[in-house]
Amino acid sequence: MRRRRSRVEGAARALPEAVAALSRCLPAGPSPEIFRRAKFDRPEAAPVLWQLLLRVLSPLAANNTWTDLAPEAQACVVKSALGSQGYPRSVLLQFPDGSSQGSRELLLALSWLLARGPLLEQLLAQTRVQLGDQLPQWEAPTSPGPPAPFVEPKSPVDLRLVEWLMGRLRFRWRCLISSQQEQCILLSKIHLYTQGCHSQQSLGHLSVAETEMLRDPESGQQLLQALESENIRLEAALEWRRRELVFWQWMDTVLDTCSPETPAVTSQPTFLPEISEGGLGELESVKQELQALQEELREVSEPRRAAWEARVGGLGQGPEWSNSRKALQEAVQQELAALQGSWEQSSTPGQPQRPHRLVRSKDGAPRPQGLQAAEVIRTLSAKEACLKKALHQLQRQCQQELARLAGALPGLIWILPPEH
Amino acid sequence: MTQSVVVQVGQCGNQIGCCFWDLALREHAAVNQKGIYDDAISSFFRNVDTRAVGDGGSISKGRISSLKARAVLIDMEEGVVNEILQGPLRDVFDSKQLITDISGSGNNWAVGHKVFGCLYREQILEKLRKSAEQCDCLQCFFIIHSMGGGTGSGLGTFLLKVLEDEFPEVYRFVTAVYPSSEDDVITSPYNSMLAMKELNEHADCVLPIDNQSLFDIISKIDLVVNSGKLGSAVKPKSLITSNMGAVKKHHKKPFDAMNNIVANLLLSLTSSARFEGSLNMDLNEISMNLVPFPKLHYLVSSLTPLYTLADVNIPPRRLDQMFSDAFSKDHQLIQADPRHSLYLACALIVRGNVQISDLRRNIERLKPALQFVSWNQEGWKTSLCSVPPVGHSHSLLALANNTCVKPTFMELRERFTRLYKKKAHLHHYLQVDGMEESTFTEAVSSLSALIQEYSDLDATKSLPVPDVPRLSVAL
Amino acid sequence: MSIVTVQLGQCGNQIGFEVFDALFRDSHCSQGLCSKRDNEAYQASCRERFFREEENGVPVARAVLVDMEPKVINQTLSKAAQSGRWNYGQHTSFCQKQGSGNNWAYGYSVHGPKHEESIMNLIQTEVEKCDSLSGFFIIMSMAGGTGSGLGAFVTQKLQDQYSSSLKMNQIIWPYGTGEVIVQNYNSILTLSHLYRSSDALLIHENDAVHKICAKRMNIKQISFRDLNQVLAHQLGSVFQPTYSEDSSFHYRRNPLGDLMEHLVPHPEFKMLGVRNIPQMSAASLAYSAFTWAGLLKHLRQMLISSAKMEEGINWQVRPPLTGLPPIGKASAHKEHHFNTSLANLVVLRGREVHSADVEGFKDPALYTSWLEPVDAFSVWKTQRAFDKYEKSAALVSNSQLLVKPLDMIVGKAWNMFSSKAFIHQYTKFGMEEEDFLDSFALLEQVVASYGSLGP
Amino acid sequence: MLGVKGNYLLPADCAHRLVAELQGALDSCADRQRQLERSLRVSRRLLQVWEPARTPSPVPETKEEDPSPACAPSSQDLEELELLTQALEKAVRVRKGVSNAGQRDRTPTLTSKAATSGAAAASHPRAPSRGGSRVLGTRSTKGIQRATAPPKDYPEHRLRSKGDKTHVRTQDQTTGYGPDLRDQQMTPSSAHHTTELFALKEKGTLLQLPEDFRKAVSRNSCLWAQLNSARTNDSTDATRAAKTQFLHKLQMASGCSSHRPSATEVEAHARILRKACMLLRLRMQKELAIAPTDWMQEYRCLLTLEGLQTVVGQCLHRIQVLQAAVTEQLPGECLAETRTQASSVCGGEVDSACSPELLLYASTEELQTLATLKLQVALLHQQIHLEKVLMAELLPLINTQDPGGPPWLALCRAAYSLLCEGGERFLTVLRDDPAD
Repeated sequence: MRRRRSRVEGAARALPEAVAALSRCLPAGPSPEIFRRAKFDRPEAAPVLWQLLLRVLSPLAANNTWTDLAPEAQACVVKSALGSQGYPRSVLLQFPDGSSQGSRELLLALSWLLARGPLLEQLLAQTRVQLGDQLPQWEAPTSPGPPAPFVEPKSPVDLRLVEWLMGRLRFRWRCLISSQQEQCILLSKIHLYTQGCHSQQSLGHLSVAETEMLRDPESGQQLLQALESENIRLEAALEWRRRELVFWQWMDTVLDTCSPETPAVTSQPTFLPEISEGGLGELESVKQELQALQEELREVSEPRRAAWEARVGGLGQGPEWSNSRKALQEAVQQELAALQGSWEQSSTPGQPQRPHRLVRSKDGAPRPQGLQAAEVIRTLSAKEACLKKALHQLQRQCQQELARLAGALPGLIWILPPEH
Repeated sequence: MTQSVVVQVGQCGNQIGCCFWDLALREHAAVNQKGIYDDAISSFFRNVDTRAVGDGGSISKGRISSLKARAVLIDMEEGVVNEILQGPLRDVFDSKQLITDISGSGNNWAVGHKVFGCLYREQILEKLRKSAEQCDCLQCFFIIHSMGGGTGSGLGTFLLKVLEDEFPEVYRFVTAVYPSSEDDVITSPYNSMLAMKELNEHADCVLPIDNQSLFDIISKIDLVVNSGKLGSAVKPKSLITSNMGAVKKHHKKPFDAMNNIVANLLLSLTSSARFEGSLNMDLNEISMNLVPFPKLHYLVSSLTPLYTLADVNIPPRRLDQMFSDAFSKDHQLIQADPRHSLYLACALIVRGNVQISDLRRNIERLKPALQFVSWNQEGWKTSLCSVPPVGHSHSLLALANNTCVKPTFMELRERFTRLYKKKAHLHHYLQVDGMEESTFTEAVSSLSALIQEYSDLDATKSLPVPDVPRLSVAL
Repeated sequence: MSIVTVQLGQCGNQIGFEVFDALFRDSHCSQGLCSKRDNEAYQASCRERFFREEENGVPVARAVLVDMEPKVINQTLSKAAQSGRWNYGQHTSFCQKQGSGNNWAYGYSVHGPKHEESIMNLIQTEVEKCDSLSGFFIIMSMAGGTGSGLGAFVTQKLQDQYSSSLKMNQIIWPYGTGEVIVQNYNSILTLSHLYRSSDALLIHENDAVHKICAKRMNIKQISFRDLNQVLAHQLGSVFQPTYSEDSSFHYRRNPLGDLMEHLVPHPEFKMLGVRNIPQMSAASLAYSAFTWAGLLKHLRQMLISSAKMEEGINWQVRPPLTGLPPIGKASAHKEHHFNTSLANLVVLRGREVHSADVEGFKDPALYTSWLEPVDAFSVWKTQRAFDKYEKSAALVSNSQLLVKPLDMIVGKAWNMFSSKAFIHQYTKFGMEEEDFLDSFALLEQVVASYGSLGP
Repeated sequence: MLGVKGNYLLPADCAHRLVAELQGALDSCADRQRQLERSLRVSRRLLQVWEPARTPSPVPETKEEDPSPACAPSSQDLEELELLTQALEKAVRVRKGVSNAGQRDRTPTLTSKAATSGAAAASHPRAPSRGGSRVLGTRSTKGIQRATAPPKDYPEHRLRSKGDKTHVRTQDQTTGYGPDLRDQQMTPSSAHHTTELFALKEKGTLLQLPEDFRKAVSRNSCLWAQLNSARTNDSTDATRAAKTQFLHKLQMASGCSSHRPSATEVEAHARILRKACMLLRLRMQKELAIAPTDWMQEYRCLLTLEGLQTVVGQCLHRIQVLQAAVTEQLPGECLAETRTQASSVCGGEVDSACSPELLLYASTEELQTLATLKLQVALLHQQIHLEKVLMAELLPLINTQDPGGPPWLALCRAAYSLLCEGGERFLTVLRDDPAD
């Protein structure tokens, strides 16, 4: 009796429970009631959902000042982020910034994001409590981020100022390298001195966060708290997994309640995010590089092919011969396929894309499973060499261009700094 | 620390050398009170355990056992060398360092250069090599000889070529004593002329010394001392000419005092390389700073003060006097007046309690009165060695690359020409194997070329300093 | 972060000793006029930077001593040992028997390659003793052969081997007259090479320091030691700890990096001059009192009038008025030689440092037209007094201060070069006239570039 | 004194772009530097003497006689607290996210920390103003400690006790101003209680992680593992179908049947293709470096080069398709293939949720090399980017400027330095004066 009742209640409560699990898992997740109201497009649900979407779409920005943004600005960020991800519904994107309408559309957008990929896992991973030490994941930006509030300089800019700034940047690079080297020395010392302290056999020693936790009880408490709350979110995520089917079924009904959009509205590209100049420009520059590479390849392989044909022409065509040729062709095919695979996958072997915990391996001790630094160093060295070469190529190109211009002028002697 | 080997050739060379070793021993004894063999002593002396058999007795560290001079003594007569070996310095040398003959060169450069040169080449070389091997880092050969005689000028300059071939890295500093006009050797103009060509070509630096100048200096000192002008203030043995009497027989002779001046010159020259100071000067810095063109390597030297006063805390005026004297005609070791000629370069080697500000002050004070070549208007090389000469509180050695050396050469050429026109005594030379008339003419043109170089420089003296256009940067 | 000092040649070694001694004495001086805790932090920061701890408890200078002849090194080592306060490391010196003979080419082309391995090994050993290496001080003179030639060589090698570490050459600019006859050759060769391999050239002019000794320190008979002590004081006043930018609770970690980033980012402008104030003998100091306003007013005028010390400052020099056409004014400026700055750093130490007003240094008229004062001026402070001075200020300036001396040296060397005098001494060791020409060209460019900073 | 001025003034838009680019780069480096410095402070402090107890010395702190107004206690405290905050920045960030979820606290400062740390907060005697707290801390801490729930039994477990000697006293642990007050600048000599001090170097191996922490960690990794396995098997087919259906329906309902690649997708593609280009070039260089010794090798070499050519062709085709799709010249279907590929990329790092893998290093040097290389690569990317920007801005200027004049020369010299020498060195232009 009791069991049956619970089953009935369970069926009725399945949706709220699923939504509750989702809420617990999401940062600043709203109550299930908000979802329900959103289905009916109630305005009071909108602000919460705008905020939620903001956090979901730019989880890292949550730490910055973005949370302090005015509602209009929040909406703007959300819209542009959704747009750049290719969200198809334009209704949402057309809401005036800061309006409280469209909670249903917001719900749809959130669901779209959830359905599309492992959003929850990503969010969890991004905010995961880091207990171990890692290699810094810093990427020097290759484009100036959000346009900085740049004030027009009072006077016109002398090119020497550009040189000055460039020089400054070079010094900063070098300071970064020095600091990082120091960090490595200190890390390595901490690892060495705490050898054998870690309960986990494979790790062996403590990380900075763990050591700091021991040194300072207060930070230890914080860390523990953080871990515990992450565990709660993880549990929620798992529960969501178990229950989400009901949510999708419900979302179907939500979708049914809204009217289909008219094509007239959709096709105009204003809110389809403009494919950034950056992206297209980058594409174009890659294209040029590839074309150059193709040309080079053609130049080296054509004469080789000719020479090969000439040489092979006289050789017999026995079955052994053709078998070996076939074997070679297959081997090369496989190798190239592997090569292609290496860039299609987001992570290549030997190149840590996700955080790897740094572990100092003990001399002579059996090596625990993991990526070997030497392997990563090899990959990185190759990459570094390649980048250096690319840079030098660009510099040479400039040099030729300048030499061409300078050569045309009589009466001047250009004294270049000596070659390295 | 580097070492130097003194090669003393001929009567004059050996007499000067003898004075030098005597003074060097006294100097090091005064500085090195503890009797420990150190780097400074090692520059001129080996420390030898006399009990050890053979050559293996060199001791590089520890107490001084028995000091041996890093020297090679060469004379084609036995007289002077034998005297040394019987004198108080006998322990400083051993027979392995000596090369003597009994016949003498007969005041003939050709005999010394060609005959004995060939005859003793291997033997000399062997001794030189031996002395070089005993050095940690051999930096310089000091060759001392006269220009007028046969052995010194002939064999001495022959040696230069040998050293150049055998030890190309080692500097060759020649102390050459030029004959005075009343020289008693009739052939001295020939000898000097022939020797000059060798010095031109194979020496790194030549310190020309003129007997007449030395004599004048001695006379003047005697005059001052005897007239009692300095009164009781003169400290005994503080004269630069004082001597413990290494060669007793010549004690009263003026030569002795004269040789002492030359010996002091060498000690001062090397002082900054041997002892500590706030501004060191190694021997290789001398030619680097003072020889702007390879052949212009004749350095006119002057030593001051020639005496010192009992009062050790010299007031600045006294100190400044020392600097002034160094540029006066009377203190030069050759008959020359640098103040009225053109300086190519000048070095001031200061010893004793003198600071950089004293040096600066005096350079500023003296400079306006001196003429420098256009491309080296401020050409001073300075050094401060903290160890003064024995008995002095301070001293100064000035080395000048100055066109004032030219008259000495011109007079030499004149005396040579007078003799050569008459072909006097020429046959003594031409009968030696390898000697031809062209040897003489080549020597003359070598000297003339040198004189011409000085003349060319002299000619720029009165001209305004040319403003050489510099590289022009477009932006 | 630590700095490894490389002392080269007689001059470099003598100065190096005085610098370490000055740093150590100052940081252990009880007259710091600050709290015990602050003093300890100051000491710790100085230590990390310039000294390392040795087993027996005596701090060891992070230094490598290099000379081509043994006398000076022996003397320096024993002086440090006798001080009882600090010492040089056990195996940190390298010397040979025979010096470079004032010949740049000998130092650069003979001694350099021959002893590269030994010297670089010593340096590496010292570097490995730093948890964190900021960079190198290379102390050398320009006049001689070892400091200049070998110094240029070693700097080049440091650049190759430690490209990300910073290199600051402390250069002793010879007296205008009379140290070494070929000093102008050696100097242009040194400067042009360092311009390629070093990050900054901190220049000390012997003539200027000499005058300071005579006029400000009232020393009658000035010795090299006196000069070196003034120099060490200047260096100390810049590189002793100062508070970091964002807080006065931490001392600046990487002063070398901060300084360079502010003063020498442009490759054509690497010459730095130091001025400091007050400078006086201990005897006069007892009867003197200073105000920040007074000190800074003097320091500023020293800067704009190119004065080398606080005596004989030309108070007529004024910054050019902006907005006024230069005509008419130009002649007046020429007369007084207004010194245009590229960038300046002022270091203030002592009592009430927070009240010091540095607005005078933020006048745009002081700087070249293409840099704003906000980029071109920075200030470091600490309330900890330095070396007996209750209040003191130092100025590190990248300005036209050094153009004149540089122009002189280039001119004199060019003059000598046109007559080919002494060239044979250099070609002997594999240098060519082309090498001289390259050096001349580079330095003429530097002179021109600095010249074009002015209004 | 010099006739010509060596200046070149940039056109406004060019100046704007160059300065903005460089400023951006400078700022990002500065950010990174600050970040590094913070973690360095933490590490350095760990390696210094641990001062478990700081019972006040009978002598008044000299610090308090500090004449500096800047050393006012409150700001001093704030500074130290700030440090603490920074020390565990990441953890705090997460926690803040979580706590914000509950809309409980807003201020990311110590107060929020204290508020959320439950029992620990109550026992936290640190107050913003130090004068008062000191008295409190010194006299009555023990009482407070006992009165409130101590934060588990932490300190007891800090050091694995090896007899009483190494046992660290616990009561004073949270006294007054905590151990972190004296951070990196503390010198050992300044410490009062040498018996209670220890350095990581000596006793680091005796440290022990507290039990509850270990539990939380193991629970955490267990949950992550579950989450991962749940995803890889994926949820039930029904769920997947439901999701797909939802997406499809949404797309249909939006009235937009064709798919234009989004900006993110284009960027992702560009990134992949750039990487491809680099890898292909590397492969080609490797192949060209081989000197074939027999026909097999020769043939293999040839095949590889031709194969590479084909692959490059494919990449180029992909670019064309993308470009066309962006400008809507192609129907959406043609993009189907590229879409699937891209979604795996721009959909995020699928594997990122896995438990952290280990990266094993053997020595300090190896770690340094590794980190430096990593940084070097990042910096090279930045440098190449800047090089391209500079090329794009400066080269056209040089080509259009009237050659020979002072501005042109100034431009050329600066451009040479920036473009050909990375801004490190410069060239000299001499006048070839016929008068010489």
